[in-house]
Amino acid sequence: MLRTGPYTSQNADTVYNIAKRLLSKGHSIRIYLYEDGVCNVVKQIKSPQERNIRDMMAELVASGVEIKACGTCAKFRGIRKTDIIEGTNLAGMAVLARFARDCDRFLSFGF
Amino acid sequence: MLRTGPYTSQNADTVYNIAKRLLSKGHSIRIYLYEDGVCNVVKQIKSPQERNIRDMMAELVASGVEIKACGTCAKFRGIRKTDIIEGTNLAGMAVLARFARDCDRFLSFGF
Amino acid sequence: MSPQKTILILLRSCPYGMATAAEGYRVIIGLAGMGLRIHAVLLEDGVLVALKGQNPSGLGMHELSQVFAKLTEFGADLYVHTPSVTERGLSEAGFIDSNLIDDEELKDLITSADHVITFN
Amino acid sequence: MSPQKTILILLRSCPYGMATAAEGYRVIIGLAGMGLRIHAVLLEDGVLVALKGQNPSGLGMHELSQVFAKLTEFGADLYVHTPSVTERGLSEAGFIDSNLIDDEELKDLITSADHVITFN
Amino acid sequence: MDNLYLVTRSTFERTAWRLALRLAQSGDTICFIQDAVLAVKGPLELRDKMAELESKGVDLRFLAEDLNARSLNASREKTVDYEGLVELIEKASRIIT
Amino acid sequence: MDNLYLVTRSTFERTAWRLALRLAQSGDTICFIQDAVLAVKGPLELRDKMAELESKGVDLRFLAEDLNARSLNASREKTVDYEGLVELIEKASRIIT
Repeated sequence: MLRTGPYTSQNADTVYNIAKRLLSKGHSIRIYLYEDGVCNVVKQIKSPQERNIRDMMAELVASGVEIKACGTCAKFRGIRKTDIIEGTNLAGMAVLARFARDCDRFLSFGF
Repeated sequence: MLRTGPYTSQNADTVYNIAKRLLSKGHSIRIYLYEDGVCNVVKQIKSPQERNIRDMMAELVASGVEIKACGTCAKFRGIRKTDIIEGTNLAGMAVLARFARDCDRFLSFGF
Repeated sequence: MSPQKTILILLRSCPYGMATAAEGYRVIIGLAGMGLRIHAVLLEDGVLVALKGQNPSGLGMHELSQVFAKLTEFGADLYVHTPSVTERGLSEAGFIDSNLIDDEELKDLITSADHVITFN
Repeated sequence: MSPQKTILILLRSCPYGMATAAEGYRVIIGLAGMGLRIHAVLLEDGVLVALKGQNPSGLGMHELSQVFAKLTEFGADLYVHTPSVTERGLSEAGFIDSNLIDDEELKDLITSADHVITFN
Repeated sequence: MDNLYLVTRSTFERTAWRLALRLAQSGDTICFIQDAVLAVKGPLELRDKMAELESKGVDLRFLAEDLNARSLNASREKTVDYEGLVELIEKASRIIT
Repeated sequence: MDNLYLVTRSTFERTAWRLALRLAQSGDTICFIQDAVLAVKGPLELRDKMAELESKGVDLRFLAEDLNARSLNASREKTVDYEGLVELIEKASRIIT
C-alpha cells in the first residue's frame, strides 16, 4: 500500500525498486494506491530531464504487477478512471481486502 | 505559498481560513501553489459529504484573491492548464517573484 | 477459500492535521466489512483520536472519536496504547471505550497478526 | 519600481527522501534570477545538501550538492548553519563552499530579510 | 511585535518546533496551530523551554479552532482564534513557518 | 527472522524511529531506509538505544543506495543493498513501517 504521490516523496521510488527485485526472484506483486498514492499512475505526468514515475509504474504493470488505485481517493483529488494508465483501475476496499488476504507480506508506505 | 495538496494535509484549510479573515479586513491576497499545492485547484475534485477544497479556492478567487499554480509542478503531476479552475493559471517563478516583491507579509506552508 | 487472516492496523497520527486518522478509519471498516479480522491500535499521537469532546466544526471537518467509538459495530477491535497516553499527559478517563494495552500486549498483537498496516 | 527586497530561504530537509531540497533550489534560482536578493540557509537536516560525495544514481535522482555549489553564479548567497552540522556529527570540512553561520548570525539574517520562505 | 513563528506539526512526532524556540527573541511571538497545538501537552523538554522563553519576553499562543478540534485547551490569555491569528500576522514584521 | 521494522523518515526531524526501537525483540531486524539512514549519525539517544538493542539480539541494517545518495556510510556488515533488503522482506514474518 502506497499512500504518497509522485516526486514529493521517495516512497514511490522505493516501492518501484523493491518491486523490481522481488519480480526478478519470481514473486508476484500487488500495489494498492491510497490517498495521494493514486497520483502515481496519472497518464498526463510529464517529467522532462527526470525519472518518470508514471512510466516506472507502467513498467511494473507490464511485468505483471497488479496495480489498483482507491476510487474515493481519486475522486477527492479530481482523478477520473480515464486519467490513469492502462492496466490499472480504480477499486474499492474489496480489492485491498483481497490483496491483504492473498499476500504473504504486506508493506505500507506513508508519511 | 502552499506546498501541500487537498485533504491529505490541513494546510489548504488553514490558508483558506486565514485568507477569508484577511479579506474581510480589506487586505489583498495572492496564493502561489507549489509542489502538491497545485492539486488544490483541480476542476474535477469531487468530495461527497465533505468540504470541497476546490470550491473553497474558487470562493477565494471570486473574492479577488489571485491564485497561480507552478506550471512545472503541475506537469510533473499530470495536471494541464485545462484541468484547473477558472480564474487561476499556471505560472512560473516570475510570478512568485512578483508576489514576493509586492507583498507585505509572506507565509509558507509545507510539510 | 483461505482461512481468515488477522490484520493489525497501527494508527499513529494526530487527527485533523493530516487525513491519516480519517483515511485509516476507512481502511479499518473496509477490511473488517470484507471479513478480515481487524485489530486497530491507536498509539503515539494516534491516541488523540480516542479523546472525547473533539469539536472540529471550526475547521469544517467531521468529528472522529464518535466514528471510532462505533468500530466494534463493524467487527473491528479497538485498542489504545496507554504508554502513549501517559507520555502526552492525558488520562484514559476522557477516552471513548476501548481496550487499553501496554507495550507487552502490543507486541503480542503484532505477533498474532498476519500483516501489520501502518498509518503514520 | 519598488526597491530590491531581500528574501531569506530556510531549507530544513534532508535531500532525496522528500523533493523539498530540489524544489527549494528551483525557488532560490528562480527568485534570484528575477532580481530579488536571496540568502539561502541550509539548516537542520538541510545541511546534508551541502555534503560532498553524494551519489543518488542508485535512486535515479540528480545529485544536489553540485547544483547548490553553483548558487552564487545565480546571484544567491549560500549559508550553512554550523550548530546543525555539529548536532549531526558532521564536519564542515566535507562540505561545498558556503558561508558558515551560528545562531546569532542566523537571527541577524532573519532580521535583515523582508520575507522568510521555509522549505521543510 | 517583531517576528511571528508559526509551528504547524505535532510537537511529539516532529522536532520542527525546536527551530522556533531556538530563534525566538523578546518581542517575538510563537503561535502553535494545526497538530502543533499538542504543544500544550509537551513533550517535557518543550514545556521547560516554553516557560524559559516566556520569562524572556516571547509570547506563546495556541489557535483556538485547532485546540477545540482536538479536545485540548490552553489558558484563555494564550488562546487566539483565527481573528487573533490574523492580527498577529498584521502586526508581525515577518512570518517564519 | 521474526519482524522486520522499516524506518523511512529522518531520525532527527521525526520521532517515528522510537516505535521500532521500543517494540523490536531478539530475532527482529530494523532496517533504516530513505532519509532514516541519517540514523548512522544519531541523535545521541538513538545511538545509545541501537547499541543496547544489538546486545539484545536485534539486527540493525542501513540501505546502501540511500546511504550513498546522502554521502553517509555504515560499517560493511550493517549495510544492505536493495537485493539484501528484498531478502530481509522474504525472511520476515511481517513488516512494520
